[in-house]
Amino acid sequence: MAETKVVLPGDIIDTSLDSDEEESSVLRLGPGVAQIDEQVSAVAAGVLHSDNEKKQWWVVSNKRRYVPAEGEPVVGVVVARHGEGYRVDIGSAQGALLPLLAFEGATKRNKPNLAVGTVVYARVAVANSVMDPEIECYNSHTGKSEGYGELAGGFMFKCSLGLARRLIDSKAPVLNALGSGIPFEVAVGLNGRVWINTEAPATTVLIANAIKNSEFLDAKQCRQMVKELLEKQ
Amino acid sequence: MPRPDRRENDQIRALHSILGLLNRVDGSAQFSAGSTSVYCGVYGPVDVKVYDEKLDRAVIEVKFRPAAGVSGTKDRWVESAVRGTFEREILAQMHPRTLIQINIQAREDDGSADAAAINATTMALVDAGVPLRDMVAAASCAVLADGAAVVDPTLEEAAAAQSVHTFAFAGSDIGRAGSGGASGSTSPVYVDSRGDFSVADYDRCYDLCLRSAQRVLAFMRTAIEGKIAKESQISVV
Amino acid sequence: MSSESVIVTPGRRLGLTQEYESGPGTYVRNGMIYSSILGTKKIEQALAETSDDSIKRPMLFVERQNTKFAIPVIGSEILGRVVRINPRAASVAIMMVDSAPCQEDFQGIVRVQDIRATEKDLVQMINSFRPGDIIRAEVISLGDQRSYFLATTKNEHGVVFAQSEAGNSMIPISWEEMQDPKTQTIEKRKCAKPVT
Amino acid sequence: MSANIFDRRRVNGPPRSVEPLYTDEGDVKPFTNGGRADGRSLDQLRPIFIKTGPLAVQPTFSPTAPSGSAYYEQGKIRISCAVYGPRQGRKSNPRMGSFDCDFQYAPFSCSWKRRPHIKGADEKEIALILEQAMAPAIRLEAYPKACIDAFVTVIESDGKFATISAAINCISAALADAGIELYDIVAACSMSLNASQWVSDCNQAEEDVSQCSLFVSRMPSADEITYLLQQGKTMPDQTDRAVQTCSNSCARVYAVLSRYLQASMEQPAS
Amino acid sequence: MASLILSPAEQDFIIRGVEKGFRGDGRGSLDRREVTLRTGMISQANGSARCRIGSLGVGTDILVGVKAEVNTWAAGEPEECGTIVCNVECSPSAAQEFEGRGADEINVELTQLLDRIVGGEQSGLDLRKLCIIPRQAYWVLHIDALVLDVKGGVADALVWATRAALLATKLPRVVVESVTDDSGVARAEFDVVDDAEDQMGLEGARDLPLAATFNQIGRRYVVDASEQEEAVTQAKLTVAVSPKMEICAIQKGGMLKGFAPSLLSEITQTALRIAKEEFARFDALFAEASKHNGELDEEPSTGSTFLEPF
Amino acid sequence: MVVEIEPSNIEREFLLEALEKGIRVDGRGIYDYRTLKITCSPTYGLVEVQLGQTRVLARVTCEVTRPFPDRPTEGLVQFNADLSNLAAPGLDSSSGKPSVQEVAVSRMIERVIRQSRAIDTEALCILAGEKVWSVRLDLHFLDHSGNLIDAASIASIAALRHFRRPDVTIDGEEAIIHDVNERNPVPLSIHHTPICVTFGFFGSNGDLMLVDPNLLEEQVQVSSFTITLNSHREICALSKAGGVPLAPSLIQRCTQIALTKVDDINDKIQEALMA
Amino acid sequence: MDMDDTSEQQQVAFAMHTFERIHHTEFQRRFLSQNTRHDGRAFSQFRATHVTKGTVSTAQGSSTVRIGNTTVVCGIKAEVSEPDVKTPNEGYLVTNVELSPMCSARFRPGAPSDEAQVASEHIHRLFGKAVDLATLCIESGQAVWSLSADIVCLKYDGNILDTAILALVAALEDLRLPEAQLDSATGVVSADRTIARQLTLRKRLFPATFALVDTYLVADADDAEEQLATTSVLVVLDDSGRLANIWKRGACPVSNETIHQCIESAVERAETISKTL
Repeated sequence: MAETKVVLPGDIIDTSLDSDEEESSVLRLGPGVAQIDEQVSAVAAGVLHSDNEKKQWWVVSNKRRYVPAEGEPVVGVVVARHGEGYRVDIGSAQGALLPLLAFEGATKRNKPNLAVGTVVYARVAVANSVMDPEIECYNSHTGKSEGYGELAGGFMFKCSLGLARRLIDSKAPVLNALGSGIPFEVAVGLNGRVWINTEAPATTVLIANAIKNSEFLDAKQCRQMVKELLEKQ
Repeated sequence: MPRPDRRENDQIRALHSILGLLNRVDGSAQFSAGSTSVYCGVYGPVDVKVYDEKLDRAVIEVKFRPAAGVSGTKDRWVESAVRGTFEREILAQMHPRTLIQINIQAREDDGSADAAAINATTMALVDAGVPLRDMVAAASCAVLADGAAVVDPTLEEAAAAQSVHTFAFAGSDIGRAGSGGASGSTSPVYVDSRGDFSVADYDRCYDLCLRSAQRVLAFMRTAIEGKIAKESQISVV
Repeated sequence: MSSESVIVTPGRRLGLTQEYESGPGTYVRNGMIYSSILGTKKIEQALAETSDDSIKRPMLFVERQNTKFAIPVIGSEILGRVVRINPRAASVAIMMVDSAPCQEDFQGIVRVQDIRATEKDLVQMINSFRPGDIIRAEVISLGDQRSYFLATTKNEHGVVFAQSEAGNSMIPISWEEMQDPKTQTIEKRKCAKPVT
Repeated sequence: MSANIFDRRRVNGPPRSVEPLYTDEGDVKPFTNGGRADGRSLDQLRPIFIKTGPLAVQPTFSPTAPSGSAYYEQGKIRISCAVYGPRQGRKSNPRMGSFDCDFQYAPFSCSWKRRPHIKGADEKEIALILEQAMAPAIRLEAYPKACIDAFVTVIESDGKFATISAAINCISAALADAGIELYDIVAACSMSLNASQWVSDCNQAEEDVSQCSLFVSRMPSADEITYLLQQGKTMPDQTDRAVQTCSNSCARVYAVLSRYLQASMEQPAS
Repeated sequence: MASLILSPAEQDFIIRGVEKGFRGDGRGSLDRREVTLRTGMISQANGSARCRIGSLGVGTDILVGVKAEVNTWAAGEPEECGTIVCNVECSPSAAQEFEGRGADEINVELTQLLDRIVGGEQSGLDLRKLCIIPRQAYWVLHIDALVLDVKGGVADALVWATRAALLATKLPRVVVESVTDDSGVARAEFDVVDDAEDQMGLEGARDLPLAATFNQIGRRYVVDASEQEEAVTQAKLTVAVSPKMEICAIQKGGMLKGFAPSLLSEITQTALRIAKEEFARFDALFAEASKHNGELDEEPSTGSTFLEPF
Repeated sequence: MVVEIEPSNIEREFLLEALEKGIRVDGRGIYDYRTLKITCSPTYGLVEVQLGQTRVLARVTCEVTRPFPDRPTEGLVQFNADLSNLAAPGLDSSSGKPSVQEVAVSRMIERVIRQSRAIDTEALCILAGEKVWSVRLDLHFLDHSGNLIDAASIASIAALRHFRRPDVTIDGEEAIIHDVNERNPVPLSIHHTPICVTFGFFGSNGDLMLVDPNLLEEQVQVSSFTITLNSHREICALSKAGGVPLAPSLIQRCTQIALTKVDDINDKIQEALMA
Repeated sequence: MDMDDTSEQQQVAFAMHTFERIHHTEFQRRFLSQNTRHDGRAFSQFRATHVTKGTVSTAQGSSTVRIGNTTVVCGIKAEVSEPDVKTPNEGYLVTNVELSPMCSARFRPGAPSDEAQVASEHIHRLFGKAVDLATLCIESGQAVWSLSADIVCLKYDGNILDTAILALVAALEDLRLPEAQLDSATGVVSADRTIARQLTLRKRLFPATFALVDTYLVADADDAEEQLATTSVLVVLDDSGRLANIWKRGACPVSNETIHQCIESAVERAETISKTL
């Protein structure tokens, strides 16, 4: 599938397809790729991914600042309460709106009451360029919480968006390695915030540091690092 | 007449850079040419004051702090130079109603600091993942009293020079120019030539700076690719 | 219609209220009509056939030469650009009042409940206005400290000019929708009945 | 040596600077046996020159240009005024509009030391005086919630009281040019008391040696005095006389103003 | 600066009242409210006074201190006389809108007004007497006024308080002698006698003016308007009159209207007419205040001692 | 407008819960200082200090000026500590008034260096009443991850000691200032080297104490306390800006700990200067 | 209702002044696309330029310059101060540009806008070389002239740099420095205006600014055009025809040919101004 190539902003991307079908068919340009005066070129530095069948191109790059995208899970902090909902900081440019009714089983009469400073796990419901983003703590179709909602106890820390993206996929080496050693709860927000909870603060600190350290490590190194940490304990 | 630091006239000082060295900003870089050194940290896209919000694009703000002394009009001047240079290269329309803030701190100014500021900004913007149409590389050049043109002048050289010239070019443009540096086909993003000079002097410095910019760009490229490679070990397991 | 034409300056005595109606560009102080602007004194004879004799008196007014810069008042129709929207309201930069230009933009807002006359609770801001749209609206109150309150409930009020995501100016195809003639894409808007 | 304040938003000069001691300043007597040094008669005003709309943008409309403007000369006094609005105001009053005035001397506009950029108390007070002198003439009730701003810059001053009155005349012209609804045109004139003689429209040298200066601003149509300021000692009857003479001078200024404004209409500003 | 907002009905009531010659507190149109004067409560100052117009809590209350300093002459400054520097500040506690920068405008207005009245020769003070050695040293009088409460008629209270403070001001005696330095050049030198007993008052302080402010309300005008009356004032005129019945300064105030010339001269006439009893009243109060003057000095100048006489 | 947001409740609660058990969120021990890295650049008086992720750049420069008339034989020492948005969101003060932190930090450093007379200003005099050296210390805060004050004081002292000014010879009324190339420049004469050590206090009555608080700890702490000691183990300044009251016994314990820390730090500075 | 007529038609239905007000930038673009400018100038044409010297008698040197509607007054006050220790024989030339809210609604009251600061700074740098500061020395190490040149903009309609630079050149040429000497005893500098000397400029500077609006290169853009222009090129020549400054700012790259083109028309412009000066 995807062959990897590092691109920098301004690099022209060759979108000519190996398969000799009509060029007119519309190209799908993912993040980090854009059409700039008649040419497709990279607009971010990272690894170029492409899928010729789907005619897709995108660049995987690491960032610190979150830009909301619909459906993505995020960890946010309640910063204010308005009449119609909560204002939640999810690390994006504008604070996100969390409607009072966007919780499992919430009704006009019985709404959840979150204090300022509360941490919530939510998914981005609305993200467009003209209005502030909106998030919800339930699946609006099923009405079920599906794990979203207030995060009580535990500890939250920030990491790069790239790391968050890797953590969220179940094969994330560092989490696997840790999981095999210690039991712990984790909630990863694609906005570069990770929440973890264990029975002992010491373990929580250990896991937090392990995850932070894994930023530049590959699978093998991760396992090694975790092993050492656990031995230290 | 040899240069104080025994460089060739068309030789730039040793380049050095660190990417992502600051952890509170969204992207950062330190860029040094010899002892001239500049930090740049970028936030963005972040929330913008309603007052200067633009509905179709991100606002670009540049803050420059001098190496020593209180900031003044000369720093506003640098800020406007940098802002102008990146206004088109940053694809601001991709993040409307937001702010992209570029914070530059001069560490040491031993000549050609404007160019260093621009180069540091390019690297910080890339590090922050701010969408860029293209990279920008800058270089400067001075015509000395004896008429010799020297690139990347030190403070001492610049002070004694007849004229000092700073140019910035977009990466693709530099590529197009080829190693020959055929000035005709290129279009600088930023030009500041001051002093007492002739059109010939100008053209001479133009070509010298274009070539220096090529070296700078190549340097930045390797630096950035290095960092990505380091990160993406895992992203391609 | 205009009998004489004299150039007058503010404060110039023009006539008596017994003889004339005081028109635009004039004011009345104890029975006397004065000019309030620099301009040309005009007298407009009242239409003869009006039965009511109270308004028989001809109108004295002063015609200004330079353009008058308008300010919004309750009931006036404005043209403005949507600058910002949120689920509750859209902020509008008022540029024209009753087809006279404002010297600088005035701030107005259209609250979501003032967008349409019917099914107010179903109206969604995002489906009515987008930043950059030019809308025609009516001033319904002088509003709060900063903004005038506007409404687009009338048919002829709403979006009169809008660009699609692609950046082409769109054509209204119904009360709720506009279409990009080039890409054929359809976007939702509170359209104004075109005035011709 | 008076210190110059460092201003990080401006190009700064040396920390301290003074005017040199000018040796050529022989004691110039502004009044010599009853006569005036510049040969004017006691109640004679300096020649007045007005031009409205010098700041108008031709040929097309610009949202950043003033809605009205005027340039005014009286002897050496040179003043420029721009009127903005009606426009959105900071303090909005639903019943009536507000009128704000900003007054500044150009740094080089005074015969003595260069003025610092930062506004002085005198400039702030004069701005206040101008507001109070002009506001009675503006039909503010016609501009609910809106704000009208007048900006006055003195390019060259020659006598404080004379300059203030000149500023008032200049604003009047600018307001009329802006088409702002007015009750009347305000005309102002100053005079100073020297050796128990009232002297009209004194220049700096004359004011300096006078024991008392005052100025009057007046709306002729309603015969209203919109402002009166006296500084220095007089006998009561002297003040009355001064106000009388000033009012007459105001009438003369008024005539000049309205004559000019009418003319400006007949042949639109070129 | 009109802080308080009145309903149309209230405004109408006050205006009609004034036009019929009735005032809310039963005063005649030319009557001043009760005035309380106190002097010498600031021990560090060369002279100080506090004046309240109106009764405690509902009156305008101003504290004025006069501090004298010796300045060395610099080029460009007047060569043979001293100077007076005025500064008026409204305490944020005086009115709600004074908080933050809210008082800036009125501070400027009052400072300039005070400077206009007592800042120069017109004050009657003999500035030449404040010169110690020509082109070398002179006295600077810093007049600092603090407005503690604003309930109408600030300008008048300000001038009253200032006059009292300046009358109470004592300057230490200065001895000037001529010394010849080793190079044989004669120079004048001075030194300030530091002796509380050996002090002198200000030359010409008796000639200092008092001010009366006339507020035009409806078709009439009143002296010393109350807070409510100021809220409906269309225009006002402050007239400063010296004991010699000279007019020292006139300043118009108010945004809404102007004056008819006839009314103007009428007001100045009235100002002179009432000036006589104003001075009489002032002298009485001042004499009274001076009696207590001594006692206060022992007491610490705390807020309570401020209020004690009130 | 980039702005800093308050730490979330669970961060606060966890930090305290862990601290009760003697654990710190970054895995440090209670009395551990973060790793201190001091880098002197080839340029005189330019020193960068890294305290964990906190980063401060100190720059000393000097120029010849006129002395103040009332102090004809004393040189000038100027300070400028500016926090830019580089260090943390919303710190920039270039427009408007300086932030609270900025004032706090620059005041502290000024007190530590100037008030404690660390620099011999008399030695900066060239020609009495005519010419003196004006020494300027610029502090640039590059990265704010807690405890700026300690980092700043270390950077300042290191930079002042690292700095060299041009040599001067007086001949009669004339002062000759020798170019750095023709004559070796000379160091400043420094009386002593004050160093700050900061403690953070937690819990309702501040009985939980730790050294060198990081950002989160700073945001959560109920009180902080800074001790300034020099290499002669003398106390140059104590500063407890607000917060809950502390028991004197605590202060004494802090002093003991500080003494050991200061020794380490001075060694580190020494090393860096030697290198 | 019939929804046939397009918004295009509606747009046309707008009265001309409505269109101008609502789509101000569009309105301007229309002109350029038809190879003309809204004030009828050719692309390469500068606006009428008037220079008057000695307009302010309270300043030692002054001038008023109008380029089209843009009007500035420059006044130079000459004061005395101590020289900097590093340069005991050099005086000061301090240049500031004032863009007050009076000259355009674009500028707010209070501290100078960034635009004003940049203009002030650029001009300050430019003239540092144009004036021989040594000629401002009264007594070496003791007293020098400090010239504060304040350039006050009365009307802002674009191209402030050209206007300000011209005004400063004119004011400097108008400047008369009185004969001054220092009384070393009192430290007071006395001056005699009856014996005044003119300041000799190293070089007279002739500016020419060009703006890139979309793809059109226009000379001397006015306010409306500047709003569209993202890019400008300033070329400053001296009277010997040599260059003093080339300053290309703003977003769009400008081809080297274009810059040479600017230099050429700047040369022409210089000739015409040198006549008016």
